[in-house]
Amino acid sequence: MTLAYTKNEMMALAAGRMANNGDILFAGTGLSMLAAAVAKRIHAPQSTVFFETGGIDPTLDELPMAVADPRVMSGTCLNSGLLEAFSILGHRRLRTISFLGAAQIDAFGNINSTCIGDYHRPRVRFPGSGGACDAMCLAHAVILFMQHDTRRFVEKLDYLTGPGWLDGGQARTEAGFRRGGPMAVVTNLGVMKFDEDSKRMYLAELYPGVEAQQVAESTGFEMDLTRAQKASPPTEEELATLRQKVDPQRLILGPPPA
Amino acid sequence: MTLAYTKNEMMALAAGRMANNGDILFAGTGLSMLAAAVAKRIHAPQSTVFFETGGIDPTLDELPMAVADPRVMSGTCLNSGLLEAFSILGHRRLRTISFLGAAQIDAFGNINSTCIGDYHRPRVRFPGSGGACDAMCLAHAVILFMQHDTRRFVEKLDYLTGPGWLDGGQARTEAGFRRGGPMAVVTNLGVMKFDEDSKRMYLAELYPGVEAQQVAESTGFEMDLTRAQKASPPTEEELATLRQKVDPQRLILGPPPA
Amino acid sequence: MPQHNGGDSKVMSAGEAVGRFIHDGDMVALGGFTVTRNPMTLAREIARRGIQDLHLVAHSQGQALDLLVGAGCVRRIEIAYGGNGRFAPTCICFRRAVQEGRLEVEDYSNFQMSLRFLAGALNLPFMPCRSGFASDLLVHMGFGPELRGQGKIPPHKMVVADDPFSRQPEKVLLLPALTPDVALVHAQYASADGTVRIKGLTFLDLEQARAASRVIVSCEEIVPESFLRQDPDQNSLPPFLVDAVVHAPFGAHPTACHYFYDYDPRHLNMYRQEAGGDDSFRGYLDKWVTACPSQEDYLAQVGAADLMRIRANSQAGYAPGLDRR
Amino acid sequence: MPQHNGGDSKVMSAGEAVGRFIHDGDMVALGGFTVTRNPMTLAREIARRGIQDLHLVAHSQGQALDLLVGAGCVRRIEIAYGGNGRFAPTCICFRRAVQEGRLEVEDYSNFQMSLRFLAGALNLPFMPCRSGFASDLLVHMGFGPELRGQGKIPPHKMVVADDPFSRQPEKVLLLPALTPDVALVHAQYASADGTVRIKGLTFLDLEQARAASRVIVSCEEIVPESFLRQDPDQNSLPPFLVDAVVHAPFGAHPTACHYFYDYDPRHLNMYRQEAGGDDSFRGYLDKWVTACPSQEDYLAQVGAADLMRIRANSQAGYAPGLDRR
Repeated sequence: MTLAYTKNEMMALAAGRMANNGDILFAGTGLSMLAAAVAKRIHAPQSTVFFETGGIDPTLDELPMAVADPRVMSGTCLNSGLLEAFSILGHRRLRTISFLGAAQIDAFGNINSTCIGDYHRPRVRFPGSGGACDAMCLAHAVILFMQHDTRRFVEKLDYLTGPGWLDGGQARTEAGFRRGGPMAVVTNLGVMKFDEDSKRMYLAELYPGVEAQQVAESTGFEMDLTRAQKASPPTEEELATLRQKVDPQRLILGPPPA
Repeated sequence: MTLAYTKNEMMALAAGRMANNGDILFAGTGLSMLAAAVAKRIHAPQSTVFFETGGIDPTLDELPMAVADPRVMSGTCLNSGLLEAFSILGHRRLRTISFLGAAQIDAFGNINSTCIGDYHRPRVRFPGSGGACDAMCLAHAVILFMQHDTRRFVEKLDYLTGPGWLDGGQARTEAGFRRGGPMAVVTNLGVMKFDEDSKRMYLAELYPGVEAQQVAESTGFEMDLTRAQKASPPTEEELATLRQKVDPQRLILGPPPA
Repeated sequence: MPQHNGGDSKVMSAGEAVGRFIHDGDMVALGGFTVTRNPMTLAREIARRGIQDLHLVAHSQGQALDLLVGAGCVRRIEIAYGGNGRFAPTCICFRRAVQEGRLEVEDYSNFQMSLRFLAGALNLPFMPCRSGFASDLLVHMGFGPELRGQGKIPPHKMVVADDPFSRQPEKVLLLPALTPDVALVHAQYASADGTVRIKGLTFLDLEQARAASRVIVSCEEIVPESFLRQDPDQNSLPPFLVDAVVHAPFGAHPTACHYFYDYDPRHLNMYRQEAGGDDSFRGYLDKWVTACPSQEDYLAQVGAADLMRIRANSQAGYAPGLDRR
Repeated sequence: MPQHNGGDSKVMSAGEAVGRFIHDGDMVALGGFTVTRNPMTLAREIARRGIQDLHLVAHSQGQALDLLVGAGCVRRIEIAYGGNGRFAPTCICFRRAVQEGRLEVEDYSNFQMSLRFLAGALNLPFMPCRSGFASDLLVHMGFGPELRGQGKIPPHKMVVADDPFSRQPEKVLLLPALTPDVALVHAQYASADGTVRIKGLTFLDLEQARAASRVIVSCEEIVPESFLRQDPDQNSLPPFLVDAVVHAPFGAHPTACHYFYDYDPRHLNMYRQEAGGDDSFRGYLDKWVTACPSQEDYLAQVGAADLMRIRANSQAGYAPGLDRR
């Protein structure tokens, strides 16, 4: 028997599975929050979830709706501030994994969360970097969330808010970055990763019921589809945890499966 | 009838009298502590005494014997740390007056609290700058404490720990300092100040019973004695406060008057 | 025991505080972060008085920023993030103003803005940073060359320099310090002399206050100095950095104030609707700003039922089970 | 509720902590400040194990520094102040070692050292500073040119640079970051997972810990994590930055630990005498270090009467009326 689940549920779980037990998880707003919370509750119980606002390892009895939500200050091991949070993000002794959303992404995982159109008179203005540029520069690795369509997966960004693999290959190292870079892009269709040498995005996992061709059609640049594997569907335990413990009000999960 | 008092008592009071009500008083160890505490209790009740360790405005029910004494953490308005303390010391909106001791001083109020002899193999090693260099650079003004003798009042410092008026005249401004500098040197003989133009030290006040000639003989450089006035002796109230409230154990005051 | 900072009380009304300490054209640092501890009573007072041409500086700001932009008080912003969590992924009035070219914005990252305030707080001219290389934050200036070096606008947005301490050639970004004219802070507790205690996350409020020339603190409770001095480890700002203490219960509403109340999802959802158009937003301002000259008027407008609904549970610090859809 | 940092307990003996995490030649940051919260149990353990060639870094340090220097564990120091308040205006063994050329010292100011640790904590390569111009701190290097750029010794003590954001030509000092191998902290409370709470002044302990590669915390009490999480605003370090938690009641003796005990004037006066000569200091080490393999042995040597004499009053945090002459 197959379990019914939504794309958002699949996305949160696909991302959460990538956390190693013991990682220090840096969570943004929205799906990022779900992914970190579900990782902590299932895959990586000894991980620590923290927020750029300075809340470290809250109980997450209720799901925060922003990184400054009082729910990130409750039952924590430490309530600090932004400077402490960013010192953790980039700390050489910590494996910090950042979960982030973005408005646009290119083939090398560079992201835009600032604007569409001209910077001074944009067609659409987004909130801006927040901690996104910092996570892309300083974290051990970044897992990105995107809705998969050609307006978002673009050949050229309107604004480069956070540096990924830049022009690919050794470009990131040559630009002076000591570590980090995007490790995966989790979308409503599947999971993309980056080629070890060229650093170009390729399709790594397809969700059950999705065809590789859909990914190609939803992507505004050339994507290698040849390495795609089938993603495991959510398990009963994963769904139960996500629905009953992490987001029972479905504040971020959105409507339940039909 | 004349009150008996000691040199240490006169020094603490002479320095404390220079604080304006409302000043932010930065106190070091020893006589500095007495001067700030007595100013707060008599001359400048609305002043705030703080310490480089981060303790701000303690009750001073008992006299601290070091700037990290738990007595600087008790009943404060805020217990912070060194970074907060130094941000207060140099804050453009605050009139911070620093009370400091030193091992050597020259005619322009530059001080040494590091060593006598060669820096790498000194004849005498002192504790080092601590916050002295910072106070001389950043505070609104500095009041210095010295024992008056020719080994301490020298033509040339063995090591310049904290910059005073440098070579005098405009030298301090030209070196890039935006404010500050020593306003007075309080010794066991009297109070020295600095000429407004030349910035050279002169004798401003002589304690009762001290002759100007003693100052000349105890100073290793040429000192202008012509402007010396008589210092007012301690009042009954000042002595009572100092002895009964500030340092009843005479931990820093030392032996009582004979 | 000697008198503590004896001094006169700094308690005054929001009107007096804003009138005395905020002027047209000032650079104003907004405390709080998206949905928490926004200085809303103070922001509404600024809007009500029609203060103009403000230059706002913040890291991530939501509600106070958006209200001030919507009310036409703001000319320029230096910011990392203008959003309000799930209630407004991008701030509504902010977005419209930028898209219509009515607002000059200079973008930084949150860490960069944090370091800039820290530099101001420590009286340092700039801070080095390793975050921002190869990004457009480094490339696109929000303020034109004619403004560079004028007033509080630094001559460069950021500067690429060599790290003199690295063994291999290595670059570092230098970020200019921020020294706002005024910092606005909403705290849980303050005493009349200006001692401040913030509970929960402090964000960057303390660095912003220490960097500013003047500081206005609104607070849930005015408490005796002696209460705050019972545990000074928990206090946040010394009195001599604070110019005005404004008693403003629910002074962060509709954003949250840890241990006192949660954010108000109904108000924030309603705000999203009203802020969507110029006309409807004028209606919002009429009702919630103009028609409420005092915080008491404003709370009466919110109504007891909504205030009770968001009241924080003492253990959790927020309102467990609150309908936040 | 999910498990917190579940992980294994980090509680271990001082011997195990020092043995595992401190090696000959390490750069060690000492927490505390002159007469307060020196990590004395850990320092004695280092001395007992005869660890060599340490490179100490601190702002103002007293007792722990002097013991380690006297015991011959230290080769180099970067420091602003080596003193112990009125008990030793200059640290005794430190002074003798410097005067006899047995110690390499590089002098900074307290603000400079603070900024260097802050830079390390924030992962920044250096910090600018306006304190130190025209002083010999800028002129005299403590470490020779052959050491510059070797290991953790920066290629320059400090560098004078132009401030690119100033309108008039203006200079600024750049100070190299400190990233110690190990930071030693003595705290009032820690839980087995490594959450730490310091009461009273924190000095620069938190920046030192955040700058270090490894952190050893000794504490007065090991308390349940749940106790510390009841008020996380008061906590000081998150568990993932802490490698070892050592239970050491009176672990700062003879220095003070706020709310637990005062400094011990008798011991500090006795120390001043004993530290004055090589022979007498050897006697001190025999009695207080070698003969006391555990903290229990050490406290037995101090004796119940002296421990009771310095016990802190709960309101004041120190021992009111203690004879401190």
